[in-house]
Amino acid sequence: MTFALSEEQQMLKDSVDRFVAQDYGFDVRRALAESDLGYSAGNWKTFAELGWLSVPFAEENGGFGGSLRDVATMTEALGRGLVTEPFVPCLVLAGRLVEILGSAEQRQTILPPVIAGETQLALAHAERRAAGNLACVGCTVQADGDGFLISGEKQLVLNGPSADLLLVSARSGGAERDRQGVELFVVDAHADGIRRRDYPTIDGLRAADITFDRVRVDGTARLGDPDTSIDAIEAVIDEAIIACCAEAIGVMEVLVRDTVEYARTRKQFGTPIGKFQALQHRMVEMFVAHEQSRALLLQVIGEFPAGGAAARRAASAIKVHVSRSARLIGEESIQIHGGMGTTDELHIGHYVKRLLALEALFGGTDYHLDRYAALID
Amino acid sequence: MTFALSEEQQMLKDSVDRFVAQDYGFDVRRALAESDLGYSAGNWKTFAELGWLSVPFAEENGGFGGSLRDVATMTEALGRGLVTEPFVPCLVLAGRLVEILGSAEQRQTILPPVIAGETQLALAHAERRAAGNLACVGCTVQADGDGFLISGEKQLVLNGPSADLLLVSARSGGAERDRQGVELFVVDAHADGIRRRDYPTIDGLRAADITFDRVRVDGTARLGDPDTSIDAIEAVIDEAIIACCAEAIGVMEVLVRDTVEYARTRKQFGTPIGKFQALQHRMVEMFVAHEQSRALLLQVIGEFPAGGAAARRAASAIKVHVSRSARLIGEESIQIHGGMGTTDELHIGHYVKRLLALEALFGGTDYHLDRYAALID
Amino acid sequence: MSEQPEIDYEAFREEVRAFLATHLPDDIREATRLTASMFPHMPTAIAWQKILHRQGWAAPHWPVEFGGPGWDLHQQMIFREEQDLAGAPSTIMQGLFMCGPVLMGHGTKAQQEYYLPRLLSAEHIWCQGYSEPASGSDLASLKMSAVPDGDDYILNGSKIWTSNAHEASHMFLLVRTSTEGRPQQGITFLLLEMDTPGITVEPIINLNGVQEQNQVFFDDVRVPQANRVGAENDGWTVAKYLLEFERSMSYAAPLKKRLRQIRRSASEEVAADGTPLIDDRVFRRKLAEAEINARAFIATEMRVNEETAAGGSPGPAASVLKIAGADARQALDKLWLQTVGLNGVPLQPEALVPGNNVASLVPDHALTAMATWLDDRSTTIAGGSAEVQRSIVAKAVLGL
Amino acid sequence: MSEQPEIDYEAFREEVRAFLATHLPDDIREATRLTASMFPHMPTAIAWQKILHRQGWAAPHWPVEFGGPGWDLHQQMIFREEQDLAGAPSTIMQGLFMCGPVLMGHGTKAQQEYYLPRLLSAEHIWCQGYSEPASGSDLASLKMSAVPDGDDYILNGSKIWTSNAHEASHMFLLVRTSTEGRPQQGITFLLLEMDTPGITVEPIINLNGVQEQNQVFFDDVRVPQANRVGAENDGWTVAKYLLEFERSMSYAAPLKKRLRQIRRSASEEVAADGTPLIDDRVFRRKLAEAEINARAFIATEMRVNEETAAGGSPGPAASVLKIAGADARQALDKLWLQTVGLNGVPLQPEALVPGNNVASLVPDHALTAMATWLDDRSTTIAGGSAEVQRSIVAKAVLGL
Repeated sequence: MTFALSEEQQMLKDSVDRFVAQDYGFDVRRALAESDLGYSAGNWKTFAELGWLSVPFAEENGGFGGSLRDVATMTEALGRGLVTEPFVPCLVLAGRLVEILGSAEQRQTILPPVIAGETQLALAHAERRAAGNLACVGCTVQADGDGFLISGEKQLVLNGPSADLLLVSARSGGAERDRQGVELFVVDAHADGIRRRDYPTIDGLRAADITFDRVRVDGTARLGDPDTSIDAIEAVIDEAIIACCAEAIGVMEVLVRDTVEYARTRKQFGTPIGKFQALQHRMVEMFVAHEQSRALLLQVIGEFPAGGAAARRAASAIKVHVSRSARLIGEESIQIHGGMGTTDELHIGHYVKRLLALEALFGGTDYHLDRYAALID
Repeated sequence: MTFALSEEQQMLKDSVDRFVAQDYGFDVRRALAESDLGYSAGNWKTFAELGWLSVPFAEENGGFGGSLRDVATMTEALGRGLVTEPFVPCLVLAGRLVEILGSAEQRQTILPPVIAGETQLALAHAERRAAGNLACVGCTVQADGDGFLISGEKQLVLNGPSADLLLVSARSGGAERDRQGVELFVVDAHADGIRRRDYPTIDGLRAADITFDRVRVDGTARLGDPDTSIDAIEAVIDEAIIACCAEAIGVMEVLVRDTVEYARTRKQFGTPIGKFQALQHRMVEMFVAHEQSRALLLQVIGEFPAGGAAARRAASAIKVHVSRSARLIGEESIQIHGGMGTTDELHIGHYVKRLLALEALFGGTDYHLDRYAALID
Repeated sequence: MSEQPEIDYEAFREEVRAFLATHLPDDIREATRLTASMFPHMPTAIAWQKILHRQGWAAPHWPVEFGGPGWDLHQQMIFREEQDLAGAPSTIMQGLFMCGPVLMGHGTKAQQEYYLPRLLSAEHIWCQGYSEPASGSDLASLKMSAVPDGDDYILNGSKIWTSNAHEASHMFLLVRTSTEGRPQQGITFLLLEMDTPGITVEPIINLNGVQEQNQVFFDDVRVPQANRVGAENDGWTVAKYLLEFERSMSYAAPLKKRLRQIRRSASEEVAADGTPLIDDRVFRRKLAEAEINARAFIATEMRVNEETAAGGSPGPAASVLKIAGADARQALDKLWLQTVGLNGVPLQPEALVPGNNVASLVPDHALTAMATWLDDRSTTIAGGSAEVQRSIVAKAVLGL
Repeated sequence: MSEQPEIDYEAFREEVRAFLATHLPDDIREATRLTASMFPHMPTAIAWQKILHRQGWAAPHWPVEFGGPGWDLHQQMIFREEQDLAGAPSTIMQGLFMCGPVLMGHGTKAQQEYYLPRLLSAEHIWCQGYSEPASGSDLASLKMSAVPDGDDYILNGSKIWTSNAHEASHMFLLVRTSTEGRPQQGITFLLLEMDTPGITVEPIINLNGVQEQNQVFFDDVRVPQANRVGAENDGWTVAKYLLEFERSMSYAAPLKKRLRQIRRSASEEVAADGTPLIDDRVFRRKLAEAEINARAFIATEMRVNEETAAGGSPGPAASVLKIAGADARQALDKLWLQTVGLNGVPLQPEALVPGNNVASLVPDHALTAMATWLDDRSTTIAGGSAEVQRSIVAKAVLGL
């Protein structure tokens, strides 16, 4: 493996960096986060035109054939801009699940308009009682003639408010936390029996709680083989963890950089506060935490192609490490900015809130520490 | 409750402080720790004459009738002097067990010479597989006519090398970790079948590993009622935890004081290192940790008379807190002293090694955190 | 020491409990439940202070001669505990903990007679004008000018981080009356009415979307010199006196409250295996550790209070409390946020407005966890940052 | 970049493994097992270096022209890993990592030709004379005087914390040749033989009772000016060059070793309920956390090495590695000590002497846990304290 970017990755990175620098100043971002949609449909179209939406998908499915490292390179850059467009929820979570589990027909029907930026997807999997356990599915599915009826509740469906299609997990058998019996369905987001409650999340993004009341789908809506769907969900969420950790590393980079910059210029007691040794040493800790998270991310991405326990261990390792680093960097960034750090006006707090949301998603630090611990040989 | 010392406690404290100041300079202490015995028999005699050895015992047993707070006041002062004389092992652990469990005859036979400084006691209870679990007793006892035969191995018997009498726990029934079936016996330390391996511990004190090979004691050697001896052992070890935490607080007081003093005088880069803000803030953390440990100690001592779960919770709470504070203070004391802190020559390292030993005794931080957690309502 | 009759603390606790049971209105309790801030919800806190005032209990810690109930330290603690357990709002501190003690210690008799009764009755609500945009941690560098003009001062400049300025009737503040000598010299302590012409209050929205802080602009604002507390150019003495009292407020009460909130959340949330989180070994260890730390802090506060009661001003020990209290509080905030998991992620400020009829997105127990975490960032910043406190202790206590 | 033939790393690993299996003697392995220090046991480390030298592998990181084997970075890492796994002693760093690179970079051709082969063959064993009693973190304030006299310098003063001075044949050191200008000016870099008249070595016993450090006294010691490296008064340049290389030693190897030691102890120790500690959920979480932190550090070191290989000197990144590496190491020491519990308490230095026949008081797996904890205190002190490293990074990397 190598830590350096390939030529292609450097181009991807430069392309996203340029977009952020030119079109995504913090005021623009704030306005988007406060808008009804929570992001810009125009930007999404631009992403499609730039080919960004094709990166996670194989060439045979109309994609760019990007690696996980390619995806992480992009999300890291998106993190630096605190970009609200639903890259991970639509593409890495839902899109990749279609790619992995879908029949040729499903892939050919669903993915091209996603890559073209015309269809928005969302994965409706998390439930209130899960506490990070991916096998916890209380939603039920039952056969109904040549179709199915889905009932139950999903929590915090990322990109739920914008989704045209929902990928919904539901249980056809087994107990609430059994890995067996979990199935996946492609459901029209506007089907009868769906009630959606949309809301912003603390990081300014959008999610929905969704209730399914005997929502009918036909037989072709089933995604993949019921025996393996939980494995696919886990694999895709592990990829999302990598993408989101890369995003968090981008977010942290800005926090470290801007906190150091603030300390260089803010004067108290007649001297820049960055000259105070106690603050200097704490900023060094922030810097070291970010450096190490970034190196670990690139290292664990190398273990993903092996799949299985190696990939699960890799995802949990980086989730734990990034969460710890994010805590340190987030808390110190606010503290060193003093009163300004506690305001809605400054960008710092918004970057920290994104870190808080990322920490909570896909299983918290405790969940992943247990998961890693169980996988130690 | 009150945090201030009573008049009597103030006198006890002054008395120990005076002894340490006049007769227990660090060079004296070092020579004692390196001597064969590991402490001074003359000092022990002096302690007896000053009445210190009577403090933990009730008046009816020839004692001073001191409270746990009185004992802690003394051990805190002994800790400041890093005193090696076996106050806790002989009196708080073994002596108190005789006081609690012994028949009138046992008390009258054993305790007066202990209080007079003529008999040394030791509790032989810990075993290699215990990992802090007090009920873990692998030593066995079987009836032998009107007496008993004891066999098995005890680890790290504090004051074992000096003991005239050993209090030995052994199992008459039940599995290795059952609370039922643990009995206690008073055993002549020089009885046939006892093999002792004496050694110094890292803090310069003395302990022994002791093997019992069908050691015969007569019927009167049994201490207390077999059904309750494990409760008494637990209660006495909880008292020893309080006494040792007080000692650790005395040790930490010296470390904080002397580290601050060193920082005030040691110059680097043309200025006392105590002027460097990063070090200042870390020394403040040391100070705050010590202050809080001390306040918590005094507070939890107030919960001891209630006994039962309250006392167990109190002992575990202070064990956990003092261990954490000791880690912080010990590590920082060495670090701030730089190279000198890593030498055998300076007293600092010896104070830290005492903290390390105290942390490991009577169940480590993890054991007590679990114990406290299990007792949360 | 004079002989005091023995106090029956249990009977006292019962009396407080009975009073709270009958006098604390549901709407005030509900507003308190929704409060994530370290400051109380002002309208209901004012209403509650008025109720307490009718009972003579508005200022438990004030001396009897100024309208306090004459309780000892332990009674005050019991009162606070019970008030907190019953769900009453916390005390409006700028008046009862800050301005009041300053007037008792440094005010003229006329100032005491005019202000203290109105402060007790909540007719006057105070805010504190200390920090300025360029003077945060380095308070003594403040620049807001007060130029004598006849019987008045004329004020120009700006104050920032003025909590509740938009809901206060009065402000006590520090101004610069001289630029000679060390920056601590030349500062004067003043009182003013917020409706004085020339004052503009601009809101500052904080991280959880709430307006609590403000920036206040002064444009040729006339304040009578009679509103000065202490001598001209001697305001730093007054400010230091006040800071000791500010720092001596109880940090234990919010810790106890937070522990209750965490336990409640843990009894409603589940672990990954579906069992109640409160029964999970790893969670219980975390709770144990948090509880032990909180207990150590609470014991330290009790010890300091005992010493203070025996011998006067809290002095630098108050800085130790502020350092350790803020750390303990933020540690509990973190544990609470972990405990509620994904329930911390939805943003729903309208569900935190007292009297709202919004269906909450998350269970009740989790409603304020994230807002509390965000709001409590200021515990290590406001009122003297953690860094300044540490430097004070290093100098004043450790002699470094 | 020139085209390189593809290297078969697995074949290389097999080759190293086979060599170790046949060439590493049991007594050297046993001495290594008993070593708690960050420095190897010298007599066996010297013996091992001689064995490696015969194979041409004594200095894996040296360029071929000076006697290195010509391995790339990944091969060097494999060699270190396998050497460590096999139980071979760590490299004698003062010579191979410090003096050697300095001579390659700043020595004269004559110095290179004389010293480097003898250094490789372990005929010469080097120690480092940097710190002085009053100059620890503030190295540039050093005072040891070197006064020119004919073709020699005459040295007076004292060096302290001189690791292995009592076992070394040579010392490289910094002396003061001028007191003009900034303290960094006026320093000169010299080489000397330890048996030069006027040198006295006094042992310093460290916390675990071992002699590793020394104080060295110089009383009119004559050193030929030909032994100077670099120009007179330009020793600081040489020292900085060396420091970068010192800091670029692998901190990853000891972390991997410590993780193995912890796992072994945990598989032999039990939890309070009597089950193997390695199966206890709480212990596994701690191990997981430690392993994740170590992995993050190891990845960082690999990243820095990759950059270094691509473009030269490690620069300030080396300070980042020293900070994080030392922290990770001390965190593992702490976990190991907790893992062995009461087995850390007995003191038995005689059981740590290679070749001893003492029956150990504690199980083998626990033998060096406490000694390691104590010895590793110096990882954040020696070679530039953690505080100095942080200040370097603050200044050089963050621009503060």
